[in-house]
Amino acid sequence: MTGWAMALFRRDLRLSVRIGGSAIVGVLFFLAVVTVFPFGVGPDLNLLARIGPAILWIGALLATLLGLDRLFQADREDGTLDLMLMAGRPLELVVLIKCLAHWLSTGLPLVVAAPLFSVFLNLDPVAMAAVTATLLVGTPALTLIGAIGASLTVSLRRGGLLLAVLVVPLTVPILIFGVSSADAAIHDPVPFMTPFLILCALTLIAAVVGPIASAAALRFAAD
Amino acid sequence: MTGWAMALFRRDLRLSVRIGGSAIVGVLFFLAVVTVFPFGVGPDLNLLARIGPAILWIGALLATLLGLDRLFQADREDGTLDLMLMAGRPLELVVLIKCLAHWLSTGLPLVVAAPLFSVFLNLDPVAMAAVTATLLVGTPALTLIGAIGASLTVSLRRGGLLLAVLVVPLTVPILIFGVSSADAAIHDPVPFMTPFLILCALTLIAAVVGPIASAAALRFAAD
Amino acid sequence: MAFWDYANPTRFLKLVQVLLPWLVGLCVATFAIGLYMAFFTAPEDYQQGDTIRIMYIHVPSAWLCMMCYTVMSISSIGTLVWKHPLADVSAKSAAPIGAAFTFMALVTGSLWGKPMWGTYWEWDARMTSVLVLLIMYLGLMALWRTMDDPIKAGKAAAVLTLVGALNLPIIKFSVDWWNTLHQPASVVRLDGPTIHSSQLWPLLVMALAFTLLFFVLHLMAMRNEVLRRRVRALRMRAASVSRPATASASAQPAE
Amino acid sequence: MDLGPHAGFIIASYGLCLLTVLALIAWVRIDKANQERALKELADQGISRARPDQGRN
Amino acid sequence: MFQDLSFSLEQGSALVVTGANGIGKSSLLRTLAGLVPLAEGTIRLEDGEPEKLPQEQAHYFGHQDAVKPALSVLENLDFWQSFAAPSVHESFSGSSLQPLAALETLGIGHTALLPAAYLSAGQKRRLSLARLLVTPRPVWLMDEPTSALDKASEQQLLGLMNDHLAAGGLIVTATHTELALNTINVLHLEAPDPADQVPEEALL
Amino acid sequence: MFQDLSFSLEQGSALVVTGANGIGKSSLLRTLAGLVPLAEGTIRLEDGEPEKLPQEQAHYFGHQDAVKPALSVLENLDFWQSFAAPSVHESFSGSSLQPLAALETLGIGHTALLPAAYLSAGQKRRLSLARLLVTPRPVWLMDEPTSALDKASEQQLLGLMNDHLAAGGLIVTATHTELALNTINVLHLEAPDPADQVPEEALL
Ligand code: HEM
Ligand SMILES: Nc1ncnc2c1ncn2[C@@H]1O[C@H](COP(=O)(O)OP(=O)(O)OP(=O)(O)O)[C@@H](O)[C@H]1O
Ligand SMILES: Nc1ncnc2c1ncn2[C@@H]1O[C@H](COP(=O)(O)OP(=O)(O)OP(=O)(O)O)[C@@H](O)[C@H]1O
Ligand SMILES: [Mg+2]
Ligand SMILES: [Mg+2]
Repeated sequence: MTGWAMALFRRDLRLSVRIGGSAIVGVLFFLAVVTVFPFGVGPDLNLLARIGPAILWIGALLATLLGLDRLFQADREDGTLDLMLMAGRPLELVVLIKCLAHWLSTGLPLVVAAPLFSVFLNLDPVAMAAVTATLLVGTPALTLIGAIGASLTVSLRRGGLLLAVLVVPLTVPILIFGVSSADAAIHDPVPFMTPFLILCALTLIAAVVGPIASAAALRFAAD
Repeated sequence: MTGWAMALFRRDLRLSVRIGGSAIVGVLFFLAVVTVFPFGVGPDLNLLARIGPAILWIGALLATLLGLDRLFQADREDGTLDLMLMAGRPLELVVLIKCLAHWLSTGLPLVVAAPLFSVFLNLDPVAMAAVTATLLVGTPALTLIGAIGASLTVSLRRGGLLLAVLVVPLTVPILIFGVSSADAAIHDPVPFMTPFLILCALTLIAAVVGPIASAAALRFAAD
Repeated sequence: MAFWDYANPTRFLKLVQVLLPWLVGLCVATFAIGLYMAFFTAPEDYQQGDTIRIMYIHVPSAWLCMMCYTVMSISSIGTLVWKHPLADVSAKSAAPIGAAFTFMALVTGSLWGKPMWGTYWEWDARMTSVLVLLIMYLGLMALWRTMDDPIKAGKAAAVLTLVGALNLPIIKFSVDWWNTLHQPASVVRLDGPTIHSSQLWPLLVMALAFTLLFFVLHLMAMRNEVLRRRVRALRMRAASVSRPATASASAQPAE
Repeated sequence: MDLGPHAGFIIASYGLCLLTVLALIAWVRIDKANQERALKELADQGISRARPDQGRN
Repeated sequence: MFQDLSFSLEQGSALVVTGANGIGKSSLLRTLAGLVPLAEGTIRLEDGEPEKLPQEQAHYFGHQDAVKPALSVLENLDFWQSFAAPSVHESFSGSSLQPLAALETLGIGHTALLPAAYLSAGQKRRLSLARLLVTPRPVWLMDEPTSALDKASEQQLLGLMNDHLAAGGLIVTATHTELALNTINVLHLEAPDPADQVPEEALL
Repeated sequence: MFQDLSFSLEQGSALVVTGANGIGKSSLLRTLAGLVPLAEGTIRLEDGEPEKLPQEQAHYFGHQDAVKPALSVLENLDFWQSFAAPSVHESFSGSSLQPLAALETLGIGHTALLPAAYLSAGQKRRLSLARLLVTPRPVWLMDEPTSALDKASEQQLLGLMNDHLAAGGLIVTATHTELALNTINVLHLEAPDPADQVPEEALL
């Protein structure tokens, strides 16, 4: 990475580590969603194991999307965004790097927490590994797509819920392939790699479309 | 209701209707959660019917809690909260009325939407009616308990997720009795009224505890 | 050239004034013919009986809800590329209409599904992607409502509309894949055999009627939107222009 | 006219469609009335468009 | 926060608090308004309604306008008239205006039906000021009341403040500019000599 | 927003924009900074780097400080030095300072290692100003640069601005106060007669 990109990346990481909270709150929300399910569904362990991957994926989806609202808002409120627009650096790359840093500080903890939480859901080790692998590949795509919502709602005070609503339809394919490759790993006959590769492809597409659309929205919101 | 209470109630209702979004966004989030589940779990109608009440309840829980972050924040940011503290009206009542107005404009739409959405989850008419009834009784409790979280996070910029994390543990009993009375209505042998009456009692308790705790938190946050 | 001439808001309003009565008349007439054909000339289906009559509103509204998104996507390109003020007026006022048509497709589909398949809802690929389309329409409407500066809201919504347009084919494809994995071909539907012309004609007439209805409503909604922006601009002026009057107000409270 | 055993579904779907269309029409009409009322109120205050557009594009 | 601060104020007179930036003028007003808890000492309103707290007999006019942009100007004001409890007693003869009359008085009558979102900063401020006219309360706590007002409105505001004093009200105001009030006391806050400062609890 | 506005500025000179509140000074600067899209007209920087946009050769110093409280003062400045692309060419001989030197110049060197959260408003503003010194760019767009600065820092700021002009830079600044700059042009914005206003596109 060139110097400026590294500087931006380090700054964003530092900020999220120092301000703290965001990663912990994200993981806690994930935990809350995961624990609320057994309460709702009832303590039927087989049923939980059956819908476990789905719960983990949906929890991760919601935690990621709802945690994204400050991705650009903080920078906009203190005027940093204006200066970034004038810095003479490609905004698409700036968005990509910010997403990367954000994912490292809030998405990765979710992935790390997933195997732990899957114990509550009675998943066996294979399922646990499969869900974690799909989350590892899929959550970056969620962050990148979510960035579009974050930049659309950058000037709004009530970002969170609206962001999630705008972005959920866009994340449907990721969710489908994420869960179905996890399921495929659990139920032997179906091949695991096909949906997994499609998931990887979706993440790559998101890495292109997300930053471009998000940068466009940020430019329009600048004024 | 006395004049001032009515004035406050009407103002809050007007605000949420005019600013718009809030009710629509809440219902949309609810819809998004409900649709996202089949994507995760797979289009197995029997399984969906089995976990349908839980999905509806969890969706309503999340939509209510995540939509509460602006309940007092908007008033604090423009200085209204200060004036309300000085208005010479009992703050507990003020909180109660604000919760009522908020529930009418965002909680009631969720209840109304629930029967529609339960079609997607393949619930039969009895289950549909049971879930709707429990939501009608239970969501006010969610709003009232959530108000505590809203006043605790009133001075924080990133309210939404944190509020949900703080409040979810408090809402577990409501969730349990809500879902179990819905389930009871569906599976005949178990009596429906017992858990339902407990749910009603919980709502009444919430109507007392919520405003008192919330008003206390607001007073401390005032400075 | 004609298009760009009429793309001026004032001329647009005049054009709407002239065009609307004709369109409304045409629309009502087509509906009358279409409904007559649907109920009296079209035979009942040998398999489905009279429920086939639901097709005459189900299929046109399904077509229209997709066409409406196309209109919005084109308008969004107009907003982002040519920055034309009428483009985002068009996109904004199409969204509620699109949502309504999507709703109609969903409702008629479910009501058709119950007698045919025994269930109101099936997580079938087509139905699911229409449901996602409905969420997208509603999300766009919410975005428009929450941002008070119409110009900014228009641009944001345009970005989202275009991303959604990219995404819809992906959803369609992924949902197809998803559903066939779990439930191979449990859904029997009638799209295979070519429709008999006695059923095709009413369908086409109804489709024409729905299209006309869309244009009528779209033009009327666009006119409202132009007026709304005019009101906004004038109100801003109203608040600021009379500011000098302040100084002359009496300084004594009327006690 | 006889719509067979499923008449309820047919009537319901046509009825709901009719309702939706009526709601759309009502929305458009009410919205128009609102905007025109606002314009009239402004005009009564003497605020209207300063000059008609003179072909400025 | 404050050391050795004590003052009392007579009916019908104004106290102007002055001092450097950040010395604590706004904090003093917020303390009087009951918004910041008092670490030590008391606030008493003699001759007021005994069953009410002092802050419930006072209007606070601070930096924030408490104006809801989505409501019309009149709706904003109507709400405050119904919501804030009035406080009248024999020694304070202030009367209150109807909302529309108050708006007229402040020169924003023509905006009454517009959504408040369309108001400029100064107009919002005047709308916020109208609150004090529609609900009678004997004490006015005003933090930099003239900010964002142009000269003419400032004059008008002074007129209103003098009327309030004449009716037997009290005013405590923090300001950086001179205010031409009729009965005026000045409280000048100064930073104590650092060597003189009692180590604060907060320093721990 | 603006009607019939056109101006050009020579190398090494400053343009001071004045006018009443809300007349559009800040908007003009933000337009020059490329943050508000231009409805009509062009901005050209002759003799600049042709492959860059004008705003990429300009520093914007506005009301917001873009200071992250969680980072230390030096980290804040280091980031901007690496992030903002410098822009130098023959006719502008401005050189740049190292971050620490820039902080020293502005008199906040002693805070370099503190989290920026501990800075007072004026110190934050100086930190924000240090940005302009660590990355050379020929154009400075400054919106009320002296606000929140005390007299001494204001003098210092003027010195820096004059140095920048002497090095061949350009300055456009909006202000309500007099600025003692060496080569100065004044652009006074005035509201047009309402009757004269062209109906805006926004009016539709
Ligand atoms: C809520 C449920 C349903 C939804 C959302 C839905 C959606 C759609 C859509 C989007 C189309 C247009 C597809 C295209 O032209 O490519 C369509 C066409 C059609 N639908 Fe449905 N549908 C639903 C239920 C049903 C049911 C239950 C039936 C009949 C048993 C049915 C029969 C048809 C037929 C015959 C067509 C026309 C086929 C064609 O043009 O190839 N639909 N539907
Ligand atoms: N929320 C807060 N938290 C911590 N300290 C605060 C807070 N608000 C104010 N202070 C501190 O209290 C002191 C007094 O602030 P205050 O706003 O009362 O000053 P002031 O006299 O009103 O100044 P000004 O003339 O700028 O209005 C300041 O030193 C400020 O730093
Ligand atoms: N975000 C915005 N949306 C709509 N109008 C705006 C916005 N920002 C500013 N304006 C309007 O643009 C006009 C110019 O504002 P601007 O901030 O440029 O004034 P200014 O000359 O800088 O005033 P000041 O001396 O107070 O800084 C004002 O009438 C203001 O109401
Ligand atoms: Mg102060
Ligand atoms: Mg300015």
